[in-house]
Amino acid sequence: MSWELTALLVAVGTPFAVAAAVFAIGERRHTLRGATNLAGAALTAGAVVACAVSAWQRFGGGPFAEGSIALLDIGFGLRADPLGVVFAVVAGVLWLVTTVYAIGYMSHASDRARFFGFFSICVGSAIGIALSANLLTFFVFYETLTLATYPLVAHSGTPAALRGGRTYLTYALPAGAALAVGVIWLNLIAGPVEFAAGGSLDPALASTHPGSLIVIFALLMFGLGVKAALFPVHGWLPAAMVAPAPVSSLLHAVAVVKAGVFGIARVVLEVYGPIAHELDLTPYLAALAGFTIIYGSVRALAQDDFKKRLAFSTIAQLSYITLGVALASPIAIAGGIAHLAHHAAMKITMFFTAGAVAEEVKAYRVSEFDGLGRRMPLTMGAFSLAALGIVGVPPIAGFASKWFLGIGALDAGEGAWVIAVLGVSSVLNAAYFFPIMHRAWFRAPKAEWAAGPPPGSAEGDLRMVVPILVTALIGLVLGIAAGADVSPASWALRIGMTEVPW
Amino acid sequence: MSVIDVVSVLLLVAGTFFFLAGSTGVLRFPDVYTRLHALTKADNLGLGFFVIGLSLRADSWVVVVKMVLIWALVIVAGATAGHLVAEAARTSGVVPWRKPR
Amino acid sequence: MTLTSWIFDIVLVGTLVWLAVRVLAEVKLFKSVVLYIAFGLLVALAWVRLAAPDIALAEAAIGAGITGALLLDAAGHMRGRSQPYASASDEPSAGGDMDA
Amino acid sequence: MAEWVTTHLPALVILVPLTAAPLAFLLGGTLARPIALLSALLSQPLALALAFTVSAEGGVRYEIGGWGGPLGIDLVADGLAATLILVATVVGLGVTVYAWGYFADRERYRYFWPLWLFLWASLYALFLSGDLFNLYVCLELVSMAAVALVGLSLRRDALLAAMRYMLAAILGSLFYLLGVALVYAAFGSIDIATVREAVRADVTGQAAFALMTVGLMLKTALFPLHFWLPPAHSNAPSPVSAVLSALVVKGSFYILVRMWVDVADPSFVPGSAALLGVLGASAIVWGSVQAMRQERLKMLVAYSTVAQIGYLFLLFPLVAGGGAAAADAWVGGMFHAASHALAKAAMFLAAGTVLARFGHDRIAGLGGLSRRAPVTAMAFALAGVTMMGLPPSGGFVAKWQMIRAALESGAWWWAVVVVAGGLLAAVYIFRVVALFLGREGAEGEDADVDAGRSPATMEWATLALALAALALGVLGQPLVELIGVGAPALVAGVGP
Amino acid sequence: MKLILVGIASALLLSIIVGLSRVERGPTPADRMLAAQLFGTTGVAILLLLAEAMETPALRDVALVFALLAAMAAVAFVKRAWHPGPGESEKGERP
Amino acid sequence: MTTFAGLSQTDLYALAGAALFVIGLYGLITRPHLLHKVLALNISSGGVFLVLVGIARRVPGPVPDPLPHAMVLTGIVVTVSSTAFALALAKSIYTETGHAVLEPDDLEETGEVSRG
Amino acid sequence: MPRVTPMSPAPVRIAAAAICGGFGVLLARALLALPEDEAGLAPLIETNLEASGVKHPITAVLLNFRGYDTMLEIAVLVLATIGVLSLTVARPGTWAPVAEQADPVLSALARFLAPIMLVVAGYLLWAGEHAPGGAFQAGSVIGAAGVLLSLSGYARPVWVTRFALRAVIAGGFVAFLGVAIGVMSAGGALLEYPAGSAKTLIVLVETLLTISIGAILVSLFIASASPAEELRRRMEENR
Amino acid sequence: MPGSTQLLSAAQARRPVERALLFAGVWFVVAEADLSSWTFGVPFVLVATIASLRLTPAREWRIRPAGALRYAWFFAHQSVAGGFDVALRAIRPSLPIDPKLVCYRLRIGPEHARVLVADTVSLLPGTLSAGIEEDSLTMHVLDCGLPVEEGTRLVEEHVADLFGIELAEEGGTIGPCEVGSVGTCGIGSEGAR
Repeated sequence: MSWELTALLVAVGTPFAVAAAVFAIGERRHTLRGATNLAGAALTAGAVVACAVSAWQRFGGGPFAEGSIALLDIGFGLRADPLGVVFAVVAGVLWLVTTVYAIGYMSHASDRARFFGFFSICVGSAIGIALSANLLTFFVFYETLTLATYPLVAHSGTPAALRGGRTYLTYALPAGAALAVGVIWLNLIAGPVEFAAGGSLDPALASTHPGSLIVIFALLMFGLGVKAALFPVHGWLPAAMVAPAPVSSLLHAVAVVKAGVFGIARVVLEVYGPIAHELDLTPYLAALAGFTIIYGSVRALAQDDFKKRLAFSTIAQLSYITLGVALASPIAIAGGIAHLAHHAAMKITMFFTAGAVAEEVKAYRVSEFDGLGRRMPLTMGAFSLAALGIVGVPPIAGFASKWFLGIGALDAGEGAWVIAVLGVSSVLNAAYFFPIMHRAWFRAPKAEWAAGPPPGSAEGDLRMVVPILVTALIGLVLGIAAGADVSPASWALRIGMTEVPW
Repeated sequence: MSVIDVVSVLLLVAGTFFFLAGSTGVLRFPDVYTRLHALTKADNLGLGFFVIGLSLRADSWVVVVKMVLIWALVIVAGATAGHLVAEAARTSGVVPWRKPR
Repeated sequence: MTLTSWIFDIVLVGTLVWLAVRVLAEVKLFKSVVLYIAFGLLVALAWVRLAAPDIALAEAAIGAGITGALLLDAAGHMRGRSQPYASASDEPSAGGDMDA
Repeated sequence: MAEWVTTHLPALVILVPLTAAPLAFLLGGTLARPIALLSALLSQPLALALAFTVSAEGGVRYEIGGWGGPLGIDLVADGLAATLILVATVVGLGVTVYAWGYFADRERYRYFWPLWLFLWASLYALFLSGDLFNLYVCLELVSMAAVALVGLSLRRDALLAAMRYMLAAILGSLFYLLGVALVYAAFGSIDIATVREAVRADVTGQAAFALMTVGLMLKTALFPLHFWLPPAHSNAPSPVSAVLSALVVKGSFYILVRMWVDVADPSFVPGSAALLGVLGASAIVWGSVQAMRQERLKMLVAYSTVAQIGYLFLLFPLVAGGGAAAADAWVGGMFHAASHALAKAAMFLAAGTVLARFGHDRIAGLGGLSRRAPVTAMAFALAGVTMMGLPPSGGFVAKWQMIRAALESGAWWWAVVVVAGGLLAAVYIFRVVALFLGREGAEGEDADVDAGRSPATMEWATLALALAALALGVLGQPLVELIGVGAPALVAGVGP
Repeated sequence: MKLILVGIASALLLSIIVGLSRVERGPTPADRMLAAQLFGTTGVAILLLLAEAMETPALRDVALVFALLAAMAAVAFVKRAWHPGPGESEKGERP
Repeated sequence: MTTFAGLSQTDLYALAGAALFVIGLYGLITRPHLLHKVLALNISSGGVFLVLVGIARRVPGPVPDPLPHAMVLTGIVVTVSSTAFALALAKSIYTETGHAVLEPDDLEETGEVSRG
Repeated sequence: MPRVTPMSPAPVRIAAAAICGGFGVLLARALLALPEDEAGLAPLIETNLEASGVKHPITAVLLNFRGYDTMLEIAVLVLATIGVLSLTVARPGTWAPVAEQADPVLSALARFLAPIMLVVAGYLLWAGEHAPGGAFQAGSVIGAAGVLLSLSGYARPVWVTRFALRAVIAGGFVAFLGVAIGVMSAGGALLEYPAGSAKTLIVLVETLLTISIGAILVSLFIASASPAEELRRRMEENR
Repeated sequence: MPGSTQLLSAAQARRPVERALLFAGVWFVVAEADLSSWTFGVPFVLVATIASLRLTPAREWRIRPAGALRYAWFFAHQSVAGGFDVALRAIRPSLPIDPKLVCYRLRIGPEHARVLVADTVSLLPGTLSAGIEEDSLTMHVLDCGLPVEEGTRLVEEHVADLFGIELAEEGGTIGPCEVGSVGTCGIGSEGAR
């Protein structure tokens, strides 16, 4: 077995192995579990990077590293292709960071074995989604992710948590069913559906099965759109905010929701490809994404609950990615894909912040943040950096993606309305983030916060503070180094070029 | 039809008469005890006539003895069953029918 | 032998069917059981008529032997238990309900 | 020796538990358990070897008594039979290990072992039988053992359930036997291979098939003839429930499949396939809705069986048209039988652990089970994944194939049924799983998490079965291929 | 000749049917039971007759078995069915 | 084979078997008492056996086909076994519940509810 | 209040009647549509009768051609017995010697008939080789003898231990199984009697089956039947 | 038996042989004199003999051939008479019966003899045994007009003759019964209806 295949299998397999180990270790042995978890996360991070290296080396050259096992007439296949590794690296690296954070965050919670076990499964599924070589494999990991997320959403076991879990399932399971039917149908019409840059479907199908293809597209978009939180099937995401902070951070900022948009990208770009245009499917998708951007931002404005505001922000930001994919000009695609990484880094910082604040000072609402900057300067500093990035202030990561999107829209000839959407959205972003910063830094703090962090500690558990700083820094670096060869932005640009050969 | 056949049939008809009479008794007699009389006696006699009648037509004497054995078994069973049923009826309080006077 | 055979067969078959109906239409358990035992004997005759002496043997031995005993035992077992058994309310019961 | 084993493989598969059963009865209490375990362990390589032989040779025929059909009785193993035997073997091992702990020292259950071994042997015999009347005897063996097992606890409800089951089972057998009689009258043989050649759709033949089908539907508990199943399956001791739901209903279903797919095709009696399909669909809906309403866990699982049986019957309309759709449906249906067997066994075993540990199985009282019995809760949830047909599970592969077949044959409404059934299953499964995650303390809860732990054999056997059901979804390809080996002509089309 | 034999057998069958009405009319279980007893004896007769008429000696074996078991029903009836039942046993005798 | 009104002796018995089967089925469904249900099943199986033996008579010549006979013998053994077991079960139910019906609803009809 | 068991409510009856009527019509049509003079497998059995080792075709079918069926059928009997036994597990008294009220007439009958029944059973067993009869009929007669004895107050003799009882219940089946497997050592298939020894083996199996079937039937009766005296005695003990 | 004499031992030794011969005879008849049947016949006759000896251990009674003949003749013509009697009563339109339940004080001692008396009585004209008590035989009489007492005494004497038993001095008379009885003929008239 070549090192590339090994890396591929390790990247996907390790989280599942960690999950099994964590379940087996049980509730009591915290140290062993933590060590296992960290070791596994590190191994995974290394493996996804190795996959990225492999993809880098083969970009434009030979076929990408691939492994498969047979099942039915399709089989499971894994492949380290460029689009996939972007998501895989994001998930893998951020898992490592999140693991550190989660060990800190959960240090007093119960049912930790269950939590970390399912957490690992989620990450494994996300990486599996990223590295799937065909639609069946993608679907299997996608549904695994659905299932493994449920215990995490409902983790605390309170009635509210169970309600949130139920809401999640009410959306996710029908979506899964629709996706399944779509996938099966597509396989039936087109044979085994592989992912391939520029679309894998035989273009002739557009004329032989136009009706079926449209219905299948709708089914797939419904199935994926739920996780991508596209309007009108976004409702589960705010409800799922009852989950513990690490869940919200990694899953609701990175793995789960990104799995949805990533799937949209895969289907639109690497399955339908030109057919999506030929059948005029993308404009509808773009319009929906545009509407969701505005809708999410407006709703975010109205939220006092900090995590909910972040959730609606996520809804809006995810649609940037969808929008980029739907616009289908190389640069717009690049913008979308780059945003996949950029947004991940920035939003995870914010959710980390939410968790840290809640743990440290029990503040859950924006209205309770007055003067928080004094009490938790590092945390709020990191938050501010990320917020600025999302708003699109250069040179932080968000700026780069928005820039690409704008250019790409012009390229695609849809410039006017897209730029308008981007502009309005940025204003709205600012409108819901700046008040938070304002309160934190410029309002008078509560009496006990005035003295700053308690002596002897930074501003809470270091295992939480450090990850926050790390991710914020990543966001900054991604923006500053956007022009570098290995940056996600350049990477996305290269992908964008290959995805639209027509 | 030979003489033996005629005799045999006559015997069989006689047997049938007793079977029918037994059944009639079982039907007409007023209580369980009297019906048992009809059952045990008439039927056994009827079977006896049958055995004799059929013996005339039998191929070998062993078959005759076999039929006699069967008859004997039926007699024993009938007598015992009659006794048991009568006793059970008596001990559980079935009052015998008396001729109205 | 044809016509008499037919009479015999039809009477036998008719009785069988009628008995089956009676067994199941009967309300009293014990009566059903006795009718069923009679049914078993007649079925044995049917086997004989159908030139199946093996089955007739088995039916005779089983029907008269074990099945009859089991059914009677069950009928006895499942009779009322709160009433004294001679109080004439239940099947099988004793003398009290003689012919009217 | 090895050659001898190979020659007699089909017979040996049956003979091992069939010999163990009377021994377990004879030698009684203390020795029965080891005998059963030994038999279970011996069965594993034999069943595997049979599967390999079938794969390699495209089918196995064994002439008992050396006469050969139609005079004698043949044991016949094709891919279908080998698959079900394999499933029975795995489930059987799981149940045996589980029962080792469950019936640890209960004198009252001393007859469990011989009955179970008889049941096991008769299932093997049923799957291997190549003769219609022999199948009747096998069915009776299965029913008799199953009924006795249901009544084993001697509890009032169990006795009533056993009685109801018994009546239904005997009636089903009678219908079947009557059908066999007519088959013999019409086609002059009861050897399946011979009948297959002679079969023709005349009045008698159709009536024969109709009667057999009614009887087998009753035994398989297809809606609306399912009335006996929920009480029987929920009141039996849990290892028994597992076997009943996982294997026993499959026994009669297997014969139905033989009749309608192998011996004759569904066009044999016009409308029969559609009728069976509609009943199956009704079963899915009805069973699921009832499952949602149950208050006891085992009742819920039992009604889930009613629903899941419905999927099996979708097979008939889907294969009716032949071609690629039939081939897909064939694999899907049989895969469903296999994965449902594993998962349902796990569910009942999990329920049994709950019942044994907390003394009740009221769903409302199961809050926080994932904390109190994590392995069991996990096993239940994983089995639930298969029930819902979600990936990565065997149930997913099955539903995938069924939906595919439905779309392929243009009968999209069956796909709707399959999808809807999965969602309905999700409702009742998550209703329970959500409670497991919940915080509400349960009745009969002990403060200490570890108090009153169940024997490890029980918990891990359960989990192993659930994981096996899951693994089928990923590593199921060998099974897919095995199912296709020597498949009946109708479904051998453009196999996957 | 066979015709006569079978005719006689039919008459015996008639006799059984006559006896059946006693099963119907009872009134006590004993009355019903003894009617069943009647069939045993008559059945033996019919079998012996048919053995001759149908030239099947094996029927005599059937008659033999009938005769051997003729009393079984009556015995079971007396010992089990018409006997103080087990009904008096109370619930809860099982653990 | 002599026929009468288009029926042979075989047909007569086979049809009687069918009738018995159906009568038993009807009884099984409609009679609540377990003993009746067991009897109904026995009658039904008698009907099935009659059909089988009737079928066996269709062989040309005086000697019937032995195969259905063998099947019936096997069937009788099976029926005896299940009858014995079903009766034992019914009696256990009676001992346990005080009545021998499946549905408690049937109790009112059987008048058993009124017992003290 | 008289205990009666009436029929189900009218709708159920009507539905049942409709169903049954449907099946009745179906069956009648099917039976009347049968071709006349269909030979079935009878000629094949006739041809192979010589090789079966016995002269009576039904015995040949039951013990040789379809011996496997018979083996499983005995298993059904054993199973039923185990089932009935399992219902009496909680009633340990069932197997204790039961002394029913001894009636001299009944007792005389039993003592007189039982040995004769044994003789007749032996005869039926012997006859089965060439004429109607065989293991099952013979076993039934033995079983009837046992039931008669049991009803007459003859309990299980003390020397019959529980193990012995189990042994004789399972014995016939085990022996059959043993022969079926044993003949495989001669190179044939399961139940393939080696040439020449078919008759001997069939006789052996039949004999053991007869004994076993007799024991099973008696056990079925004794274990499931519930002597009044016995139940009353236990009730006293429970008090 | 302690202190058993040579004669007793001889009798005990003879009894199994007698029984075996009896069952061999039964076999011979049942198997219709087929010689090839004895391979089965011998073991089954032996088993039957053993069973019989266990059920009915050797007792000090035996059948006297001359008595047996006399008994057989008596039995034959009495049972024919009994059959005729009851058959005629059954079919006569007037149904000439006048039943009653009576008790007969038995003179015969051993149980086996009493059983035979009871069984024989049932086949005689007009009598049906309905129970054996300590020292009496309860009988149902079909018609009071029949010579029941004389008939029963005759039966008792023939059975005694058959087994070679001495009859007791006392008894041999009909009297009222205790259980469910309605007394002797003409005494007491409380019928069922």
